[in-house]
Amino acid sequence: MKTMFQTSTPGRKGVWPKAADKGAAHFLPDNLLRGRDLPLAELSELDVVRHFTRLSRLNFSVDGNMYPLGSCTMKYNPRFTEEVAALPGFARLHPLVPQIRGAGKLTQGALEVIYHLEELLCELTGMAGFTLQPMAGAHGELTGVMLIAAYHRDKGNKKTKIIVPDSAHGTNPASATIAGFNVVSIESKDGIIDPEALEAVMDDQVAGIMMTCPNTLGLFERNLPKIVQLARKHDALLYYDGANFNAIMGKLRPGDAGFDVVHLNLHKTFATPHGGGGPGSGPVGVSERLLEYLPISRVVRLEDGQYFLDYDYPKSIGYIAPFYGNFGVFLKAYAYILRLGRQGIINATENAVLAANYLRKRLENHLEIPYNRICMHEFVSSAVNQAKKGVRALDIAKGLLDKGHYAPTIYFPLIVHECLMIEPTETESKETLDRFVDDLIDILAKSETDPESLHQAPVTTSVRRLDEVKAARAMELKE
Amino acid sequence: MKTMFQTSTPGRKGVWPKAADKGAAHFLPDNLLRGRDLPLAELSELDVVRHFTRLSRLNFSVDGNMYPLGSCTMKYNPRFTEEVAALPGFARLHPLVPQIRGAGKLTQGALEVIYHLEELLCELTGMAGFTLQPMAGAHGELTGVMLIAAYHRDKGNKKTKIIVPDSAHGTNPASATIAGFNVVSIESKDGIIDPEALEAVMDDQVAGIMMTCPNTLGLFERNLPKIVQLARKHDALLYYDGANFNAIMGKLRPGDAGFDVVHLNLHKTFATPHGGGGPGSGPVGVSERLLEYLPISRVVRLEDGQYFLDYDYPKSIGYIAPFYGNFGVFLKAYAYILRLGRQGIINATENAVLAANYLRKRLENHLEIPYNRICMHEFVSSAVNQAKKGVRALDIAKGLLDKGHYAPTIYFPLIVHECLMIEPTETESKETLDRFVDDLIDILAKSETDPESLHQAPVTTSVRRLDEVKAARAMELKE
Amino acid sequence: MPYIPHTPDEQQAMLATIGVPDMAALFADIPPELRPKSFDLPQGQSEMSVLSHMEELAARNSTDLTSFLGAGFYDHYNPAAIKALASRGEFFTAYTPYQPEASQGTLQAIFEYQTSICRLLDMEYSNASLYDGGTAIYEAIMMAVRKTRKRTKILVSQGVNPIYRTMLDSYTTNLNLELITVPHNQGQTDVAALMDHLDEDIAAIIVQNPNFFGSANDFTQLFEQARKNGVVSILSVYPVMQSVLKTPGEMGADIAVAEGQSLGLPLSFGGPYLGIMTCTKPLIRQMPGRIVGKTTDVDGKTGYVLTLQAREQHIRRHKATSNICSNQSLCAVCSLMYLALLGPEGLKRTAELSIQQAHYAAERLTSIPGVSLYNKTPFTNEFVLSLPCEASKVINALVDKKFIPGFPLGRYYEGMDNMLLVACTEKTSNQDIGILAELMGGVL
Amino acid sequence: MPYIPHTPDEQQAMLATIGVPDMAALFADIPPELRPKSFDLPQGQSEMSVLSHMEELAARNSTDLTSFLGAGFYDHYNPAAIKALASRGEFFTAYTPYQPEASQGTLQAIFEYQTSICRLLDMEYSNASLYDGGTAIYEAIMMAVRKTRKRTKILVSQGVNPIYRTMLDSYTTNLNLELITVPHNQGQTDVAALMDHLDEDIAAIIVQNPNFFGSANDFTQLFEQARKNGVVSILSVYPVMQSVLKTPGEMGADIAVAEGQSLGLPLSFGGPYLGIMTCTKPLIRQMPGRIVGKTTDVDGKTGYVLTLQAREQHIRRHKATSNICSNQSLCAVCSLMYLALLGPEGLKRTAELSIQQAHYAAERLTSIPGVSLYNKTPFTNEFVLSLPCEASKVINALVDKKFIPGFPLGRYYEGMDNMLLVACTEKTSNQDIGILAELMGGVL
Repeated sequence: MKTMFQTSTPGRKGVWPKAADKGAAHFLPDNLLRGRDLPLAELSELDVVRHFTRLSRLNFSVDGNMYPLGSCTMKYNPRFTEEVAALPGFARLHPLVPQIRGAGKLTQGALEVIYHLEELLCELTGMAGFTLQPMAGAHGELTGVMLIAAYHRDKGNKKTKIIVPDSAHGTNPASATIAGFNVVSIESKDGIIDPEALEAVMDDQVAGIMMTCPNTLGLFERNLPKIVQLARKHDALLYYDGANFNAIMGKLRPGDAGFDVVHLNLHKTFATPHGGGGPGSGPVGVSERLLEYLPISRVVRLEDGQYFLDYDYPKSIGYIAPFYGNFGVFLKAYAYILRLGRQGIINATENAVLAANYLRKRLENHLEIPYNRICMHEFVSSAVNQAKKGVRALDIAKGLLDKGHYAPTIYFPLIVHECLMIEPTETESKETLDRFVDDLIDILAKSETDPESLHQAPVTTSVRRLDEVKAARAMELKE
Repeated sequence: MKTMFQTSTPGRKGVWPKAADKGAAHFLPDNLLRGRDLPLAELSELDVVRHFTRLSRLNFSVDGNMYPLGSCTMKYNPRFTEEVAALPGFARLHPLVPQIRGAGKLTQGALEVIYHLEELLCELTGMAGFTLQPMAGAHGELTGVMLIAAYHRDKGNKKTKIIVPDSAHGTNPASATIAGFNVVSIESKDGIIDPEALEAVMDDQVAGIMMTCPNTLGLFERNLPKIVQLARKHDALLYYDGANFNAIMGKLRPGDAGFDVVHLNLHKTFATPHGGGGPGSGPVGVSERLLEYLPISRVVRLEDGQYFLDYDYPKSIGYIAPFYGNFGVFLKAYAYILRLGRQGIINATENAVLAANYLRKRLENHLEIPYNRICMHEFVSSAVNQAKKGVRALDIAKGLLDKGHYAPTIYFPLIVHECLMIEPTETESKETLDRFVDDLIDILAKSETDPESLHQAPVTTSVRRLDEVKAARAMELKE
Repeated sequence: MPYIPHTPDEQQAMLATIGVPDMAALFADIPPELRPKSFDLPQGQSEMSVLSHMEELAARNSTDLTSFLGAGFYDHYNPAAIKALASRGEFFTAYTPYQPEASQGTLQAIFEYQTSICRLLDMEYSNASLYDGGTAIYEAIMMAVRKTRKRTKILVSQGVNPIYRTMLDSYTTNLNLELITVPHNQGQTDVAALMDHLDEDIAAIIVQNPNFFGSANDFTQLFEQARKNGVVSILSVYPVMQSVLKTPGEMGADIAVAEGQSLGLPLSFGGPYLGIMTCTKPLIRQMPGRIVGKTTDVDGKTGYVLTLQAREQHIRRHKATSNICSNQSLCAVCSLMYLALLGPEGLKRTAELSIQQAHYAAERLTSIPGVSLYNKTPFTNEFVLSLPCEASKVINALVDKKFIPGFPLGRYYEGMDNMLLVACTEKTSNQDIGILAELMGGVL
Repeated sequence: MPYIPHTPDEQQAMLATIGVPDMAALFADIPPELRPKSFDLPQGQSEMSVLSHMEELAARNSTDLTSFLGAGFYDHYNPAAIKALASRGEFFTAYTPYQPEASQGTLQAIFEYQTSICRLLDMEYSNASLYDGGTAIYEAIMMAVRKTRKRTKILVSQGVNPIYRTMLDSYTTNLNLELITVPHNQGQTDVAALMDHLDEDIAAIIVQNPNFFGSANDFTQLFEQARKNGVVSILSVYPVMQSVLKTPGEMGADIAVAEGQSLGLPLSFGGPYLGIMTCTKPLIRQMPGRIVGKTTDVDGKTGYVLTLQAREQHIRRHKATSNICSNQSLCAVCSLMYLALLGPEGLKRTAELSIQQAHYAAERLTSIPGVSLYNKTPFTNEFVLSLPCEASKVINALVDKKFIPGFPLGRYYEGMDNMLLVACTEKTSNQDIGILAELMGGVL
């Protein structure tokens, strides 16, 4: 499809504000003014509408396709929450209003949303306090590690290491490193953390252990009590990566289990849309002993019921975001949680796990399942057998696109060869699950009878297989 | 694509209101209650979202395609007017509020919109008064004919006939008949009304003459002054079908030219969307002598600047709509007119006519143009030459679909054989117009070299040529 | 030039292709003496400025009212997904599906709409919709007149929405038809009187369920009697309530019509709304408006087309069954989305909650001294209160407190100035009802 | 069960396939002692009821304010087409384009975004966006630190938004970096002082244009001096103003960053916003976040993919350039739509109108006795007033009249309690300014 620059016509107008009586040159000297051209696209409003309407049709999305992308929790995004976030009373609100003395009364509704959502997340996770500032999951991780650092610094601990199991999310080691720690990796055993391997690397240098639970293999970390014990022994804090929290709501609360820090992905578990890669929201919850380090500002409720921005936390790690986080996103999560309520949330978890196990079971005779036991909300399978015939996980993924399904996450986690990581979520119907399985089985059969057709896939998408090496080499990053 | 009934699953829930404590059986006796099943589709919200997302993709639309449908004025529908119509201050307003004594003050904004839009339409058309009640163009026609009838009845005239030229819209004779008149048709000459033919049928039985100007051939009725004269002579009223008003704004006002009744199509000229066939809005304007017959209620402005619903017009034809017309539609037209303003409206007309003539000229060596002179906002062409080789207008239309354009209006007006009636509107860019012409020329070339390929068209749409005879015979009108 | 893409250069190029020097040359056919005498429109404004003006106008309408207005037009909850889906450009910027291969989205949706409406109203056929409930009644009468040929009288119950009866008066003025209005009997549709009027001059009988006063009825016997007399039975219904009320099909109606606004459309100060029109098999050839039918393409694949077009104006011109050449397509699709989202049980819950709230309201309000229930027979979500003073007096007193307690029947019914028509929906809270009771108690 | 499609029958069938008796069996791995100690969440509510609750909360925020707040976050007009297009499900319910063949819509849009941003900021490369303007500054510093290797000092002008400087403090606490803040000079970015600090320990220098006080600058010489010292120059800008102001490219910045909120995103009480990040060619390998590149498919057709992923966390794990694994994709697409709708001239008009209104406001407000303009150099659409009393006193007096006259600089700058930062946009009317002048005059 042509880019907007290719269809641009010099002099064409779209939205057209009225002209100022006096131009910039009247108010600013020449040396401060732009000297170079501004070659943005020049389009009519209809051009723009058609361009983006057509572009949109080149996308798969939850609204159009099953999206079994493991670890991404691509559940249905309820439409009414979009309406909530667009309410002028929220969308038009300048974030500095409540920072002006005397003007906090003008934003009581917004502050209540923050306060109450934090309360709800505390109850969901068993944590003592939450901050909504982090603007994505990885940002939450970084915040969490910074909290761990602040704790140890304050206690005078000299800690340099963070332990990350090989079944954790890829961002965990990156976040720990960015925050100034050295990362120690440990190998899993039978798909879960091996307490002996952990014990072997534990020492007083260890600031924290970052776990994903259920982990990226979709397995619950059954040795959790032992791990907690080990962590406590060395005053290491336990970090819970909430990317997979959809598996476990109402079944386990990280706080009860002994975790000190948890981040959640509102755009996964709480149904806020992913937007093609963002915006997300990655709130962080902490146990009692980390409360005083949470980022500022914090919303507090005064005795008269008024909400108030409090900056008076001297041990706080400070500002993580310019304001209160991705407010527009947590409006949606808040509305979603109120809609579901206690039972609805438990049902979401149960049905997510039900769907994953159903898929696992229906596929077990067709695809290698490395850890073929009851899984949580997702499971990993492997195309090792197909790979022997030359059909790799990638080919299977592309074959699924031709059948109108998005592909599972592939080649992740790294510890499973030819990995296909499948997460159906609770919102896909049984007939969609069945159609996915049937189509996948059909593709697997083709890997025997007609492997070439899978190497050719996809053929029904707007482009066929793209040359990623060429892209990296050519570095054409703009027109 | 499967219907929603085919994917329905008994017991599945979508939007789910809370249950009443007491069911209908508590309040109503058995004999008043529904005995039969209610087999509506049972779907989840995601099912519904996917169903309609997918259905929508089966449609061509202005947002996706050039839509050169003659006589339909498929111009760009500005997005901001959708936002206007959705403002809660308008969308949530119960229409009975201003009919309650003392509550008119609660709807002053809405009443002002009606009052001011009527004023603007009067200035646009040169008419003395307007009603916004008619809910579509054909409904406006019926209203207009009813006004003509009321006028003659009130004057004691015994009139039974309405004259409709063969180049008028198909709805004109239907509307006249429905309103109780006999329709007299006259033949055009050189594409426009022949004053002699008109004079030959004029007598004192003639209640009115319904004209479309420019007519459905896209030609301006050059003999208009003569026609007006003839009508006046017999006390026949002159009706202006405004379906083609986009051709003429700022260039001619029906009121100045001597018309007594005019209907406009807000969904054509004033850019309100067509919605796949409705809702429309067909306001009717009248000259001074018809003012007192306009439908009630009418919005009047009191001396204190307040707006008020006035029902006190004893000669009024009464209620045409339950309330004030398709208010949601005229909000959009009103905002559009304010956005364009005087010059913007003149520009719209000029560029609509420019585009039509540009297409006509670029096509004249490829397609028969029966009236090949300066046209207004549309023109008719004919595939008579192609038909000799077996490629009919229908085949050309289907060929255009395969090129990603909607088709022109075909086989209308009836007076041109193998007619293709083309209206590009002012909002299609030159490169889109050029692409349309190039594709059409390509198709015309194919009609020589490979006519069969056009008989096979369309092949890129979700279904291929559909059997309309079978549909009419089978009468499967529901599932 | 808002929304016009052409640059001056492009305009010149196009004029050159046409072979004219300027824009004026394109309008040379218009006689100079016909040029506009005035064209005094305001100057154009930016989108920002128009939107801000419209927001100011919108703000001059009160939306913080607690309203008990119904009278045929109801404030049910519209799920957010409707607007989100209906605002897809592919739906709202398409035209009538003249090229069915390029319009299967709209066509299949209308086919599903027809199916859903047939199932909800328990009737054999539905068209693709008409303008509104009032024009649907008028078109139903015309169907009956065509069907019964020489009959010219129409029996109309006074329990039919008076707004629609007023519309009928307008529409039939020029036609050789006589409307006979049969008065209600203390808020009840007078079935006995209607029966008495049935004879061989009557083309059609029209009744409404629940009637304008909210009372539910069973018209089975009436319709049976009508059939015996060769009279076409027309029933106007309230679609949401059809999930719990005896159906037109069960009662034996020949034509069932309705205002479809309650099915997912905003009140929007009176429109656009949705005229629902259904009939039995023998009447299908008389059906006005568009109809979508199922068929197959050349490959045998299922598809949908506009069908039975021989009835329509663009083919038949003055011989058409009606002059209607559009439907309320997008409104029909919205109502289909509404029905799909709610499903049979959701719709029933909506109806039952509305009924329950109305009965609670009736109980609370009739406990005010001097206030009594006017309805003598069971009602659904709307009822009439008999007040000890003029209803408009009470309304006036409450309007300033942002409460509209209902609709004063005196507006349309002579001698009923003390009567107040009160409607509830599932959106009406017990708290709202409690405050209303207090406020009304305070002024009475 | 909201949003869950499975009926009890289907659940049973699925459990049977799995071979477990009930849901509980699926959670047997969780040790009983770890079960939740409490799970005291409210009961679920209907969509209608939640929406109505949220509307009540929204109504408790004042939107009828006339506000002169800016401070880096501006209330420009957002054309309606943005929301209409961005709310297409295909955009907002898609994920990161891991399967490029099924995600060309998002990928091409991001490629166009990168192109537009490069052109607007006049820089060589843009990434696919970061969280916000503040994290963009932090990431820019980290790029400089990686690039300059052993250097550990960062020069930060006090003219940089204090909110972002506060964020920098947080982010660098655990890192071996020293932030050196160079004070402003009466509201002017102190270029001379910054120059004085340049030496071989400095990794990066950060300045802002217009600075926090609204003053526009030319940093060409500063950046030249920085380059001579091997220091990476980072410039934070205001995207709308870049249509008229000297560009980062013209000044010779190595990295240009910005908060993109002004490009078509609602203020939304602080987020989601858009971190714009651009750099020159030598720095591209240090660029954090996603980047989209152009390539071809097996048939030679143009397509787009995520590229240079070797920098990213999911490949490099702890060796990644950043831990960022998402962008603000939808926000970036919205800003692209904004730029596409406005075009170069529309954007320039927006900037010029905003500048003009600010100068009118400055003129009106400084005519109040005791009020003077603090800016000593040219400003764009924001300026600082020196008041004869504490700024917050004036604000307090005006808030009740629904006017917020600006932001009190004392909140972030010691000793500036009498200073008020006032912003205008094209939405600020002369009338609003007039009323503000009157109100301020009244309380001073």
